[in-house]
Amino acid sequence: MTWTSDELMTVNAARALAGARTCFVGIGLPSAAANLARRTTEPGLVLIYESGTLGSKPSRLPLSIGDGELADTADAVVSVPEIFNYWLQAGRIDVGFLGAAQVDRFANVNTTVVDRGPGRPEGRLPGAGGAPEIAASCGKVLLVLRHSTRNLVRRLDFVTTVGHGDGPGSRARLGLPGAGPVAVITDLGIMRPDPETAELTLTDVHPGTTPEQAVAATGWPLAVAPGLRVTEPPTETELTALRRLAQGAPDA
Amino acid sequence: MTWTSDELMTVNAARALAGARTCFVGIGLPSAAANLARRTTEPGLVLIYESGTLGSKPSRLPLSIGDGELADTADAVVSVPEIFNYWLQAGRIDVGFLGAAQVDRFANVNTTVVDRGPGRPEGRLPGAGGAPEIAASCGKVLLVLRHSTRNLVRRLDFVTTVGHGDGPGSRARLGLPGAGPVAVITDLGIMRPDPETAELTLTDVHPGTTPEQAVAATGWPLAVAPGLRVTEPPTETELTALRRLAQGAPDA
Amino acid sequence: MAEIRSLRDAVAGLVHSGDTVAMEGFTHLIPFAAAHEMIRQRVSDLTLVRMTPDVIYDQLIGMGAARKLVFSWGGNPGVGSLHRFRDAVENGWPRPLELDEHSHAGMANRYVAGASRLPFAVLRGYRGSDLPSRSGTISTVVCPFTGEELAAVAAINPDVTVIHAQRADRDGNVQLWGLVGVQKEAALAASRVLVTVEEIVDDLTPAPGAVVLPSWTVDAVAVAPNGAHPSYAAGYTVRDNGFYQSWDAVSRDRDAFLRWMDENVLEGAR
Amino acid sequence: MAEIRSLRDAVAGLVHSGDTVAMEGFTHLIPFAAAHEMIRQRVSDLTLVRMTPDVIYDQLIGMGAARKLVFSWGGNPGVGSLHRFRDAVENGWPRPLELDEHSHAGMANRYVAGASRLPFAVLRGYRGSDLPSRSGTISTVVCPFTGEELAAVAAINPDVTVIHAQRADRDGNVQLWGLVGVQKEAALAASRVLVTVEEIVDDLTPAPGAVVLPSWTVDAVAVAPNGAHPSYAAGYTVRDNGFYQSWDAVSRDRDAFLRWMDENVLEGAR
Repeated sequence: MTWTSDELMTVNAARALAGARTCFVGIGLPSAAANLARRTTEPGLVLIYESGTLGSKPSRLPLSIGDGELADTADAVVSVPEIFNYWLQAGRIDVGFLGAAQVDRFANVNTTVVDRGPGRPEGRLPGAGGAPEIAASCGKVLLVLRHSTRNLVRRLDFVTTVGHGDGPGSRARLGLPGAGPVAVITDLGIMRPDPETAELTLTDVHPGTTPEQAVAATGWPLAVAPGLRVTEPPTETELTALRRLAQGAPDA
Repeated sequence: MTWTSDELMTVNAARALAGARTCFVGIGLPSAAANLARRTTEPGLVLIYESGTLGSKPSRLPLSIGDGELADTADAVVSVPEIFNYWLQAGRIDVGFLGAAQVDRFANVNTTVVDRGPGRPEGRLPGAGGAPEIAASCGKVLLVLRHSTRNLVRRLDFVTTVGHGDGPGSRARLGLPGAGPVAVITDLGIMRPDPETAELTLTDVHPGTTPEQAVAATGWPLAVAPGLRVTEPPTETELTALRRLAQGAPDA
Repeated sequence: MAEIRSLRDAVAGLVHSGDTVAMEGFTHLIPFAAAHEMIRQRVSDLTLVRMTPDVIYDQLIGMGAARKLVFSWGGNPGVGSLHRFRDAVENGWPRPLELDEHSHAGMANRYVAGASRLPFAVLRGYRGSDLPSRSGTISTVVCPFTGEELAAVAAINPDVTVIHAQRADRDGNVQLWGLVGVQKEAALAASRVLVTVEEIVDDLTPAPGAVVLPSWTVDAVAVAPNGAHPSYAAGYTVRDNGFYQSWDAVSRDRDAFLRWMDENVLEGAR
Repeated sequence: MAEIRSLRDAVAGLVHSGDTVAMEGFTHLIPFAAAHEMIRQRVSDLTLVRMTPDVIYDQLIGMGAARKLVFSWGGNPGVGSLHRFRDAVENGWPRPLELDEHSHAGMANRYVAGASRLPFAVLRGYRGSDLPSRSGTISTVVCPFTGEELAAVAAINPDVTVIHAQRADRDGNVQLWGLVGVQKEAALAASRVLVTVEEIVDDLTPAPGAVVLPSWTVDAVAVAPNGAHPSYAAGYTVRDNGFYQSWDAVSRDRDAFLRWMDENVLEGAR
């Protein structure tokens, strides 16, 4: 079978959920990955959406986090204040899964505004949504986005959501209870925070990608981890499940 | 028809709800009065119980505020935190209807402890329940209790719930949004705060009661309002409705 | 007590230019019909409040009805940008748009404080984020028991909240179910409440997961079948995902947008 | 994930002497069967937390299981006093009972803070009351936006919360309905959660007004039919008002109380 680079990214993002029991699912790519995980390696994975659903089991990828099927298939539906206060903030969720517009070397995230240079107005992004508190309160955080120097930047134009702040110890100083980002999955490979410096380093490339490609597509001098791995190619099971999920929701 | 002094009290307490749209109903005597009002003069009266029921329409007097019929007949049932935060505290309720163990001349209420004198332990009352915030947040407050020097005292042993504090302006200084107690209905008559002094004065006696009886049964020098009225005797409709309500719930 | 009124009368009576208006519905039950009526009645200078502005506010903003937006996530869910929102923020077209920007957790708690008539709410939020630097409604409080510093957000108390629900009874009691979002809080936080419904029924039979707003908390109920389209009302309609996708092209271009509004929304007023 | 266990094993595994234990249920769904099992297992030195101590805590207190009570209204609803509670407070029998006393609004918000894992909650409460003078868990905070001073109450986070529910499925997902009280908050505030249920079913069909606690928030589910008696489980049993009335006489006298407990509760352990 052949696959697209987005499929590679999603399959690897789903694999990163191995061992998770509960996942707070961001809109877009994270939803595809979390649903794929539930269809493959983690059938018991409890999907939690900020629209208020606990334990959604959609058969197709929802276009939005408020699609009816998320509520219809959930173990429980609660109000939006409740999902944020009793469930997310309370630290009950193992993994927060987020997309991002800009990510820096410490896995901080900008989804608010981009600087377009002098004399030009700031470019508007959608905004924070649930991300600041998802990244603060979940046991750990996964990020998924396409790999480019536009997305992976030396310096964020705005810090919407804290990953590892300005390095080791930042999260503790800020009082952020969760462990923060543990992996950034892209269409080229996987970056993980270095255990010493908390800086994102390239730990895996996908089949057919070279580390040089990933370094060139990163806005800071991306370190390559010793013992760089190549991810396993998507299996037929994974691809079939992903394509079945995607049917009828072309842009999810 | 003949009637008991408790029936006199309850009938007059129900009449005091004339014009109210919504009533936060305390346990015991207030519940009997509020239900009687809904059966007689105020059929549209919305009864709200701290157990979380909005718009209960029980056919019998509930023994407790958590009887099943209160929920079964309600327009909506909400959680206990919600009833206190979104409904009571928000100032949505016209009338708060409370019982009391001790009441002073400014209609402050003690339901916590009584002083039994030197060398003896404090006597224990049930405690605050919803009363402090009911009396703070409802548009106005009605109190109902039996008339005796034990209940209507010169000085409270403990202030559980503020009525008019230490007199005019007290509620504003404390930041209590509602108007506070407007009537104390007893088995002997009705006391209302004097418009100038906020002190409870006898404005009505029940048929067959003299003002002297009420004064003698009050722990402070009870002023008798000029133009003291005699309450209308219970009507047959009122008594029949009350007795029908009471059937099957002997102690409500 | 809620009056049952035509949508035109209800909007005319309850929504005024200059108001702070919350129109809630988290993807589900978005009150599009009421927004279109507001556009037809040329209500203007609004402070619009909504966690997810969505296409409904893209339309109001693009028509110049808003001077300020209070929100937490301004995208076209699953599709991309809200182009009218971006054009207003980036280029001031058709008029500048002031922003008060929060996280979802912050906005949800602002409504909770509003519904509880507290001046603020406390949450563990915004830590390390630049968001507080751009908002006057985010601050901090210190726990008097532990000394911990927490985020505080100012209550939202709209002049009017507009929501869509599945149904109401003839007394104006309102019932909604499915994803109930933050609608109860938004309604209870407001001075005035307008609810559009799919239908009026004799009796509100209890439904799993249903929220009931008693008639005495609502000012007007207006019947607006399919009034959430392209959003949906669980049990009545389904989300028109195709519309959301097609909105991207319509809204990208100012003229195409105005033409679409003229043909699909203003038309109704003539 | 919740394990389905016998009541005896569940209590032995989850409730330990010295624990802070919340057993909630606002008149409805009071977990009497679990309390009786705790009495049989001689769990002691408990800090008991409950808005309305009710007969369930009168029994635990009278048997000497508690060293402290955190509460807001300690009467026998519709009947009168809780005599064992009074005897413990007034006379220290069978042992002194420390009190932390609140209003209902304060207690409800303490659970909300606990469930939200915030250290405190804010309310407009206690103004002018003497209650704060006797409690270390009532304080004040100042709104950073308006300067208004409001009451603050410390979060409650029990070691274990015990509730009774109508039913659970075989995976341990729990469903309760009717007066749902503060049980969700009490459960989500606790480190450990024990739920007794009327029955285990194959599927939790949605029910109007139902609260669902997912299996992964519960430690153990134990079947205890009629386990709320003399309280009730809507849809299964009715409140035994006669029992509540007869409790007045039983509990007035120390010996009568001990005899009753011996015959009706301890007997079960032999």
